Amino acid sequence: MAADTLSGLDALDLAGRESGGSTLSRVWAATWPKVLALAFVLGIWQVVYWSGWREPWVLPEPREVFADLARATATADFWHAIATTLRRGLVGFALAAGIGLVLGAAVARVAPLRAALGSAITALQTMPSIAWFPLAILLFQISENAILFVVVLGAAPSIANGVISGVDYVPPLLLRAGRNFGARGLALYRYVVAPASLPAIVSGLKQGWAFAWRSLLAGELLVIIAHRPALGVRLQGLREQNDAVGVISTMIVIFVIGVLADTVFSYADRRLRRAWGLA
Amino acid sequence: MAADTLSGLDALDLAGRESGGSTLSRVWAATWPKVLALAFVLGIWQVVYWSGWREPWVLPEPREVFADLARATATADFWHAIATTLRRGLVGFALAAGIGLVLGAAVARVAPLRAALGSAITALQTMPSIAWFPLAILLFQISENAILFVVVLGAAPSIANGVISGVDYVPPLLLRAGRNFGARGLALYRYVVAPASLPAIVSGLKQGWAFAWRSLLAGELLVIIAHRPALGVRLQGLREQNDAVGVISTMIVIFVIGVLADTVFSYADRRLRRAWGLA
Amino acid sequence: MTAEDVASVLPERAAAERLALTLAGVSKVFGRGPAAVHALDKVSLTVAAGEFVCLVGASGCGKSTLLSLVAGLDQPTGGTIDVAGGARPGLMFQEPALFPWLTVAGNVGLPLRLRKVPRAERAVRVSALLRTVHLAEFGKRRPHQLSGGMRQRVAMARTLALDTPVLLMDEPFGALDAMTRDILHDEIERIWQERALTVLFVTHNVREAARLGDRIVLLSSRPGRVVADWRVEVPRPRRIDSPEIAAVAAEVTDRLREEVRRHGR
Amino acid sequence: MTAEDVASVLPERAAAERLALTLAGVSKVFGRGPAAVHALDKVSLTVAAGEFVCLVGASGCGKSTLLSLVAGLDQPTGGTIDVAGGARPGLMFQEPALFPWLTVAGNVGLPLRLRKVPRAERAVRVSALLRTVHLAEFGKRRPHQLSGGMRQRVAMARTLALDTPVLLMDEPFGALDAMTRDILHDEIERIWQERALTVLFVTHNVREAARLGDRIVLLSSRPGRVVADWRVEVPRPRRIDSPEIAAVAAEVTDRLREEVRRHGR
Amino acid sequence: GGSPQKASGAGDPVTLRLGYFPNLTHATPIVGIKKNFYADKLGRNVAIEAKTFNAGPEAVEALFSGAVDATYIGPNPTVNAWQKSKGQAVRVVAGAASGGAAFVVKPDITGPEQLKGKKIASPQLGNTQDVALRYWLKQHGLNTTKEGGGDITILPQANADTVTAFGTGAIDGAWVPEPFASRLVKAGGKVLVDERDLWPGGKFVVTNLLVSTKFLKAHPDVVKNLIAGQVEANDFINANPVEAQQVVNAAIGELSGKVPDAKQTADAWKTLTFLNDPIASSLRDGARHAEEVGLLQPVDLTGIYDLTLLNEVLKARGAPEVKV
Ligand SMILES: Nc1ncnc2c1ncn2[C@@H]1O[C@H](COP(=O)(O)OP(=O)(O)OP(=O)(O)O)[C@@H](O)[C@H]1O
Ligand SMILES: Nc1ncnc2c1ncn2[C@@H]1O[C@H](COP(=O)(O)OP(=O)(O)OP(=O)(O)O)[C@@H](O)[C@H]1O
Ligand SMILES: [Mg+2]
Ligand SMILES: [Mg+2]
Repeated sequence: MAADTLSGLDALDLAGRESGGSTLSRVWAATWPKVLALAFVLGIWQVVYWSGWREPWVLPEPREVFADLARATATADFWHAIATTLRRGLVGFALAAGIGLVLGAAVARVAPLRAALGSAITALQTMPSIAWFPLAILLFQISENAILFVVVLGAAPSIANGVISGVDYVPPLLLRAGRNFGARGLALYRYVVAPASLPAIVSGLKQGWAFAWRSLLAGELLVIIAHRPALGVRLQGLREQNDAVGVISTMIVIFVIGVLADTVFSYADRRLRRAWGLA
Repeated sequence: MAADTLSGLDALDLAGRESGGSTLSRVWAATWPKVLALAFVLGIWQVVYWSGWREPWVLPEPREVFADLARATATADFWHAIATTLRRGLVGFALAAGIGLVLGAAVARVAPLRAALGSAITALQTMPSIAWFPLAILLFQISENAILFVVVLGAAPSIANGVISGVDYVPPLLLRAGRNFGARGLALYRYVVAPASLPAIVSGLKQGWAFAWRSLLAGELLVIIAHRPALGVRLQGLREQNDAVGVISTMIVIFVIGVLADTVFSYADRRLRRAWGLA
Repeated sequence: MTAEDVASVLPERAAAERLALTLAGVSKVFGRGPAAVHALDKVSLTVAAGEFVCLVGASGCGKSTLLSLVAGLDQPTGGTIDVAGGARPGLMFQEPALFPWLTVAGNVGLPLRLRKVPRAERAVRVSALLRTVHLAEFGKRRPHQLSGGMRQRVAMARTLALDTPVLLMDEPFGALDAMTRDILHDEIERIWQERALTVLFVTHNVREAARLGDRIVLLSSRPGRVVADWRVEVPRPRRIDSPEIAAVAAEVTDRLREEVRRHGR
Repeated sequence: MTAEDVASVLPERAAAERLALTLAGVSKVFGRGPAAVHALDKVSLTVAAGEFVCLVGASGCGKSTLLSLVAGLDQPTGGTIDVAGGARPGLMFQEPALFPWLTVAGNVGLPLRLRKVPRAERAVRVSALLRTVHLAEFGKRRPHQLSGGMRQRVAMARTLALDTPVLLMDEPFGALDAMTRDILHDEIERIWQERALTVLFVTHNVREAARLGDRIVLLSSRPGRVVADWRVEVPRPRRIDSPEIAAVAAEVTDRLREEVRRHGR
Repeated sequence: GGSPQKASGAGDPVTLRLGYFPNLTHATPIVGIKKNFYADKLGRNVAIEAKTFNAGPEAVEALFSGAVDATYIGPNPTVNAWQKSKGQAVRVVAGAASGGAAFVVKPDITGPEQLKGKKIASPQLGNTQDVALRYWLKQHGLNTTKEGGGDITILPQANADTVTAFGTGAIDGAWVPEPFASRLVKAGGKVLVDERDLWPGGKFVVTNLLVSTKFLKAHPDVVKNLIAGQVEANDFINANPVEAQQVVNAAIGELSGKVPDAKQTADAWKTLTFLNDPIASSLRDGARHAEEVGLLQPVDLTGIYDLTLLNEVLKARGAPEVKV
């Protein structure tokens, strides 16, 4: 039997690792499963709708939702809402990333800090956003900063935990090599620990983004400003209006933003893996 | 200069990696920073209180909060609430872990699935719990299952992402070795991929627990069941009553549970690192 | 297919049957475009069943790449590779490639576990294999607690646990002192004979090649091509410090030196 | 301290100054209790400044452990280690230990970057070092695109970039073919003489030890102890296949063989 | 936090931070701001800064933290704020709206006797509607427990979820405020009890104006003008209900991103009354009812109302004064 045949058996095992083929075939390979998945979900939804399982005002038709989405996208408010929330998300995430990275780096390598704060970080991560609302208002009154505070408290622990996990698993051999080259303290971090834990850090940042985004959509209810629509307020507002169509179309928007965010992280991750010889 | 002195400089770099010393001194090293941190936080809080920065009904005194906590711990309801929420959390987390692990494993190694769902997983992760409430009620009416549904949707994507990240970074050499030994499909997973990505999986489970717990505390508001007090309901109820003392004391409870959860994960992580020669 | 055809084909097929490995015009190019590396270029090589073939060549000439192709872990860019009986050859990698989450015994036992060998039998076989590589007392250790040479020996024991008829070994004794290596030469020769294995063995030590091989194959550098193929006629048992082996080694070394010089190093 | 004391101490201190490394009763025990491994037991060794000392011993006898202690990467359980001038010795690990996120040039240039050598000078030095190890065209590659021997040479170039007066090398040429190794023997000898380095060099190849070393130190196994110490009187330049080197190697090999046998392998 | 401004002299500029919710029962402040009734009364020296809240707790947190000076709010958080601050932090200086709550059930339920064993939702344990529900059930001989047990299972739930749950048949009814009650009717429910029928004159407080005591002490004149603005706003609302509805709908749309259905608003509007009387009796009776069904520790509400400014305004307009 030819070795070709043997390795044919491994085709599945290699999924996602093979990069060959033309650009067109790569695009096609990346696209058809998404289209299929989408068609599948829409199909189920439509069939359930047709089955009359629930009243249309509880479970609306896909067509109606997309019509609503189309209507919404034609309004400036819709785009303002997205822009406002994205801006807050990015600012909050950047802040959280800064704090999380520094905190994680410090806690990972300084034993007393780790003993003091290690478990507290996870504990903070499990604290629901609403628990922070009173403190946010107390510290920042009704201001954008109150939202950022909630976002940072939501995301920073997650990012810090990613860093800690990454640092903990840096291969000791590389650490020893770095130290032998005279890398100390910050230099060791900059040239060895940080790059070696980059995969875990990217993964932590991705989780952090999810925390940030969720905290943000909750936290936006803290500061509701006229003429400054925001996704979180929109979602809550539509929910209060029991507008199933609107809620689902907003969920689609959140979903799409999530997909785009993932694309950014995946891109970073893929580049990393390619450089490291893993993809 | 002696090499001893040189390595002395590395003492900080080695924080958390050195394991020597007697049991007593290890316990002491793990305890004093916690005590100090706690004392520090309590101290600041007390000083701020004494400064009269805010009225006592906005920012109560530590003493008052701990008195409230002591009162609460003397009631059966308090323990029932914790027990109920913990049980839901554990069941939901177990479900989420099962789904997340399988989903992550499948998506990580099957290219079309990854193309179809890879980004969707992160997108689902960013969806706030309240967005799922209507669907939860649609599918599960007013039942414990509705809560579990929200918890699973909150935590499973995070766990799946942990698995994917872990699988992506399995050293190719180990994969090749496994395949050469005749490990295919499930066997390759069981004997090579899974153990090699265990660190990332543990880290993903930890993040997943945080998501599960947050989703749970929000989701508990969906189903407030007879004779079954729960932490989420308690927190929300106290907040609705603007009971700062109660909110803070409930936050302390959540915090302590978070610390305990982290202890479990840290223990698993430390054992792993010790076995791998990393700690 | 007529009766005559079958008759005329049979002897040929029987001859082919005795070939354990057949590489026909195998090429391997890494990457694409101007940055492409032509690691192997139309390598043709046959190894008879039960033969011990040593592969030598300069650093980076494509020896590891070749083994990896034969093991089916990579796809050749051109040409075909046939492994008689379709059995996947066992490969001992150039690096130990031990699993850090398993003990030494766990690592050695993994191939057995994958073949569902019962636990009791496994324990017996693992300790026999560890004795073979002189690490009997180290079964409970973890890879990170071993020295470089010990790790290499564990990797060797693990590869032997595969029980494949064809064994590919990539510098298995590179990290061992001369004494331990001599002992393991005897061991591998014994196992090869006992199990009637076919071995493709990469080494930098030409004496080692002469000590162990039925044949020595020399690969040129970038692109890797087969440039020489000696049959070592020294009868076994052989001693690595015998003059016959030294003579063979000298001849191979001369040719290798010439080859390396031709490529400007 | 009186004037007389100073006078009498000075010559002694001058003598001590010429020692690059002083190990006094160095022990290293891994783990605790019954599972403890006594890797090194009261090793005492001095290396004069500018000396090239080769360390040989059976697999697992504690050579790597010793280098690691001298490099200050581990703490001895007992005894003291003095490095003259307090400079941290440069260590070339037994594994290449390349940083996967850096190119070959990036890896070699890292020690320079850490010393804040300006970019332009760094580029010049890196390409000179890569030429030394015959990898001039490979600067832009990543470690995973290299062969085993190439990786080892990159690691060597990187260690040379450290510019430390004391160099510790753990089997630097283990994965190299004989030709490339011969060339690198010349290179390392040249650099050693040019830079007046002190080198502590672990190898399994006794001929290599005889080819390169001013002294050859033999370590016994578990616990590791210094059991023999030869001065290689063969004048340089030496050739690895010269009869003088073969004679030295034979002597060392005999002793080593005896040592290994004494420990039951 | 700039709340405790020093007592304003004649010329000192003052900023009044006023909170409200984007919601029908808050039509008074919405119209007051949109139609400049407040601005006109407060004059050029006083800047009004509107702050919008999603729910009562945030509004009280903001009031406590000095992030707002006054807020329109429901009776329930009003009592909480009073009780938690031991009567120090806040005062009710005017009412704004009454009515707008109903007990809606599945059509096959026609009386209390059929409610046994059913699942009924309320907005939140111990809130106005929850108390009304429990008290009403008690009056009809049906007992309930705080934990949701008893003859009837009471499920405290977010109003939005209640509508969904009713739509899927997961609950049999709910005692909810507008516009949720109208929505339940639209979803096939039937009004079993219109809460107006339970109160004298059909009036019970749903929104009132809560001011921080500090601000009230520091700037009584500003608060008085605020009240004057609200009185104008209420007059406008009562005179031009259709236009008021449009203004409110537009404002809700502006804040939440979606303009509510005009018809729904009109339906809900019918059950509401906009007035300046805080209907103190309903607050006190509500508290008493809560105590009776075991949801509230006895609370002394004496002093929660400070209606002197309101009465001054009303008197100046020749309108009848209100009593505590
Ligand atoms: N993944 C890869 N990408 C690009 N080039 C590669 C890759 N793997 C190997 N090469 C190149 O292919 C050539 C052959 O490599 P190979 O590892 O087979 O050499 P080798 O003969 O085993 O050398 P050594 O004796 O040093 O181990 C080298 O030039 C190497 O740089
Ligand atoms: N971290 C560790 N924990 C426990 N034992 C260890 C550890 N590191 C090394 N050892 C043990 O110490 C002994 C010496 O190891 P070392 O790596 O120094 O050997 P070596 O002389 O370099 O061998 P080789 O030639 O095979 O590389 C070995 O028995 C090894 O098992
Ligand atoms: Mg190789
Ligand atoms: Mg070693």
